[in-house]
Amino acid sequence: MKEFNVIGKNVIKKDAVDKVLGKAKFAADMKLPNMLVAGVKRSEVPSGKVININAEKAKKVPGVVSVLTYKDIPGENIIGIINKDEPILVEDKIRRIGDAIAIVAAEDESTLEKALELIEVEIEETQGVFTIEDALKEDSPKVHGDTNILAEKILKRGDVDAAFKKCDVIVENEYSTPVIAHMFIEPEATLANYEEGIITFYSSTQNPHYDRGEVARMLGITLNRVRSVQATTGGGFGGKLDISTQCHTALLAFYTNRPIKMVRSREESMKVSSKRHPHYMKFKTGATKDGKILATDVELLQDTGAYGSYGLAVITRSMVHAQGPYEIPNVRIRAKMVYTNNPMSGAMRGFGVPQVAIGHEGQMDALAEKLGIDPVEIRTKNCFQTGSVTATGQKLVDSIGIYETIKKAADKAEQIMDKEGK
Amino acid sequence: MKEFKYYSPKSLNEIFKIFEAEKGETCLIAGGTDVMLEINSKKVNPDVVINLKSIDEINYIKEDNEFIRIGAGTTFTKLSSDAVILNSARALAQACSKVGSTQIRNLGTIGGNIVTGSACGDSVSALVALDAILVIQSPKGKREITLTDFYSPGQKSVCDGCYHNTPGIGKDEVLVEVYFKKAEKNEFSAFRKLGKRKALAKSILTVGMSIEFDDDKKVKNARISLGAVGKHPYRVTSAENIIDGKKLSDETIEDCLNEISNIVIANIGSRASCPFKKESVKGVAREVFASIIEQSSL
Amino acid sequence: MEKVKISFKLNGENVTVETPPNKRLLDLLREDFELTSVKEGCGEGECGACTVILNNEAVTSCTVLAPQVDNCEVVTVEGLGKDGELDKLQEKFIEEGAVQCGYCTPGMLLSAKALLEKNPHPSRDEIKTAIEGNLCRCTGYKKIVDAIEASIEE
Amino acid sequence: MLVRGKGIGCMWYGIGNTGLPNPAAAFVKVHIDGSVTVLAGCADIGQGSDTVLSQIVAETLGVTFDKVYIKSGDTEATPEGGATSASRQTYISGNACHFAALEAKENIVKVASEILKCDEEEVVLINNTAYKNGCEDKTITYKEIMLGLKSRGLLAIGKGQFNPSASALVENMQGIPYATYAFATHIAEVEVNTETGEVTVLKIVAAHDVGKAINKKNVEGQIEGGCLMGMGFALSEKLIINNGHMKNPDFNSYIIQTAQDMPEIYPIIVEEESGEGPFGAKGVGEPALIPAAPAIINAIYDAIGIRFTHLPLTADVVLDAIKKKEETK
Repeated sequence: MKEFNVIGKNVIKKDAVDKVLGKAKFAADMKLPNMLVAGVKRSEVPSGKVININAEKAKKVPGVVSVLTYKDIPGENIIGIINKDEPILVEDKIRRIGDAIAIVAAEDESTLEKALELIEVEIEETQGVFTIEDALKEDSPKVHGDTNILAEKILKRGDVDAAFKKCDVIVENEYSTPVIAHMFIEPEATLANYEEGIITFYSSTQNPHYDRGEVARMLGITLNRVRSVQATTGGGFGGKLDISTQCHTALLAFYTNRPIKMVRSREESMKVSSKRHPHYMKFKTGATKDGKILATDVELLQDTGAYGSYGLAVITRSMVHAQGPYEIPNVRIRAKMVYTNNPMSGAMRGFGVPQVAIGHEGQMDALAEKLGIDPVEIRTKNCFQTGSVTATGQKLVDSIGIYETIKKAADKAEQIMDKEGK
Repeated sequence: MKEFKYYSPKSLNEIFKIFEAEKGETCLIAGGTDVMLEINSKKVNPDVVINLKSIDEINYIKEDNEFIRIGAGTTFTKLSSDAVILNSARALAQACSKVGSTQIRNLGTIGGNIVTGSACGDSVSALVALDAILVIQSPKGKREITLTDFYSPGQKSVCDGCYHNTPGIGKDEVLVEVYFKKAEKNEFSAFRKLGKRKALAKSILTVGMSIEFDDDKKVKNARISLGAVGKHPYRVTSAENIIDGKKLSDETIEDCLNEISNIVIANIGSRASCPFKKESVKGVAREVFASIIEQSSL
Repeated sequence: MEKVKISFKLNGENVTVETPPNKRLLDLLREDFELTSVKEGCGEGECGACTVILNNEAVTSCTVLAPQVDNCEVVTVEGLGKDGELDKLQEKFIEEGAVQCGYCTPGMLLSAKALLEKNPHPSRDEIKTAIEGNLCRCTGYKKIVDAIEASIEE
Repeated sequence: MLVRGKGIGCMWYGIGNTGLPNPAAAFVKVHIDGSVTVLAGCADIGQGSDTVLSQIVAETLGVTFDKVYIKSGDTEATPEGGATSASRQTYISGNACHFAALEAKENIVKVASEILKCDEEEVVLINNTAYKNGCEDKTITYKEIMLGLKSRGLLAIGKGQFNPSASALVENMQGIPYATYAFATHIAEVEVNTETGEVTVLKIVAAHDVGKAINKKNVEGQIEGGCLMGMGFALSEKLIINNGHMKNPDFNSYIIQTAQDMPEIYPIIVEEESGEGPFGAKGVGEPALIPAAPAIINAIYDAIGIRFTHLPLTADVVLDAIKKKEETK
């Protein structure tokens, strides 16, 4: 093997010294002279129509510098990493608890708190949809446009129906996984400043370049007038890929000409940031009596909540990975992703793959049991190798280490785990 | 957080003077691990906050011939590592060692756990099994009340100033001490908590036990308490009666566990958590029995 | 609101400050003393990011009222290490790869420090207990426990 | 009763976006004193991309790690890095940095070959020095080379960009969704308390094919963190949503793992190098999480003979299933 000097070596992490000294600046740690603090007035109902927003009382509170609504957005009031469907500030339709209705900048936290309480929002609550089943009903209320289906796809290779007839054993199971939160320890925050025609903001983010684009479109200015800087970021796991505090702080800085800092509380962070898509899954998998898998047929139902976020990436990735790391000649994966008035689902570590892995690995063990063979053996027998073809028709040519990982893990487990088992 | 006036008295006498002088809503703060959250979230909006941390006279663990006496301001950390408590009130040491996390135990006090009246106050469940008595002081003097009576529904709520409406403590009163009998020679106690994880866990249920054996290894005196299966921790006397005067055979324990389970059903039968708690309580209590038997055979 | 004048020892120095009584120790340290190593993760004493050492014990500074530290001693990460040298714990956190996002790191270090001051030779279980109130979502804790173990003086 | 069981979970994971272009870019500048600045759009969220990208540049240029300064995630200074997602940054931004360093290296090698009086192919750059292959005792310093560049009016700068060779998924989703895949297997050992339903994870062996581990500690850190997140997914984590209302938006009632819940974790790094990755590297961030939960679920089956299919497996769910199984016996 080639010898390296730096690669493969445990060098000192670039950021570690500042972090152990407590010197690393997260966005909430930053401060600029004359800075204001900002917050968001949010919807407390999951579905409704905004009749009126009255901010007069809030504006009169001494120390309140700016209260803005959708009317104040100079450019486009719509964001989204893949499909753009989320308003920066709601115009009329409320789609979830936590939808942003108005933003406030004030001299200090207690004034801000007071002002947010004093903003009067008249909302006509409407019937929402909260389950995939309801969302798919023809007469259900629609979260966006005239259908609640964000995407419906099919992945097909071979002929599963014919293949199942040749199988000696077939296992069928339903699986589900719940809504999961990222729980990064640092809540989202941004510090924004507007100076000499350039809007600059420092954020807790996983994608500063995307943030720049959304802020530029919101303000109707060109990209070279927006500077997006990633502050030290306290974890993400996918939860800091969407716009959080960036647009709201930038808009307030744009209007007030003063530095603006917005830091989410834990509760606000949890309610508003994206979540792992809950999945409802049906798996049917068949094998010959010597343990070779011939076919798998999978149905996925996924709830993306009020907005698309990374939903379109999740549906595709989950489908592509639903067969597991196994060579299966006949595969059919069908998936539907729907909008509901639940919290927004988006990117979270694995984009749908942790969910489908619950299915394909449950199936492997169920098959092994039915066939009377060892769970390790059924995996080594079916796992990808060089030259295997996946369900999308891709021939795998290099770096196929699944067999190695199974062998090495099994060997180690043999050494260290209780031989008795129970 | 609401604006309020702050006092940090050095003695109980000073507190009583503040009580007299201040007419608004008053809130006592010791460890702050509960009350700070309530104030922050505006569930409690005091006009006056009185710090108890600086009052040394309520921070002690003492033993005399008959009793162990604990100042209300004693932290969980102290209680879980104190030799006296470990030796003759193991249930309490175990309970205190399972409260929240290290940081919370360093701040939180036993008095706070009692007066917040939470259903799942871990130390309270152990104290109920130890038959603890509270000493409550006011300018008029001291009074005593058993912990069980303190929480009993018959107690009139006289507290509209303090933050949880714990029955049994008055507006001008301060909980100053909790005490209980020292363990007899053949008396052993144990505690076990069921939580959703191994630390930072709110109790799903707790079982505290204190059992005294006679020379024939028969149960002479038994006290069993349950926590988080009702409004406050409580004794389960009908289950205690089952083992009273008997050796702790597998069958006797089994009968006792079934009775405990029935009590859980009687108390929280309508709640969604009942099917789980009525079963798991048996497993938890069985472990507590095992711990006591182990201690007694040493 | 009537301010309260308090004096306490902060990272080895005597300090006096006037504070509104309804301020949390967390905010006092971050705002009045600009010690931004003290992080807020939840504000409920549940995550441990705001841990400081108060009178030799690790506590969550979000559940302490600022005036409660009058006459006390408070240590933050800024008070670790001497004369520009890193504390052994800090060194080992770096070496062992115990730092990822870094948001829990100051609190973790202080919980570990408080432990080692009391108990210079803790077991692995005692280390876990010391940091049980410090949530970390990145590392899985293993390298943190390894680092604390490695910092134990021979 | 406490009963133990073992279970296995496997996974595969495509690196980068699915069937879509997702390029990243970087700039590298070698300064006159032999220090290096890297500008990369890639956001380091704690996983350590700044470190890994610096290692790639240092190795490529033959300088020591400490010579490399990296500025990342600032749109005014750094080119696009794309999202820190899809376990893509080591692979994609890593390649971008590698290519930028290679371009910056061109003039360095040219000048070094002139000073060393050898062919460019013979120049070895290592540890801030250069020598002619085979003549390790006759080294020149990086500084000398850089002065050589200066006197010749040359600069050592490079730009790099990389987009993985994937293709769009067309009819029936056929195509090449990813250029490369990471693979992993976890084996978990659990202990189930059959009277309370509590599940304790005792050990997890986690073998990951990451291509080439640019930084082993970082890779292990990802694996260990993934194991605990996977435990949460299997055993405790669930946001309760009732008609759109979130019932547990806090650390108190949304249960993630603490240090006390940590099992013994045995990370195993498997290096099946990828042809396209920088020094053969693929990715590990998301793969670290994926097999843990299935391994735990299968271990619970091994222990108590109950196959769970709906997560999470909190004590009440497990105990309920045990009781139902006992009843049907």
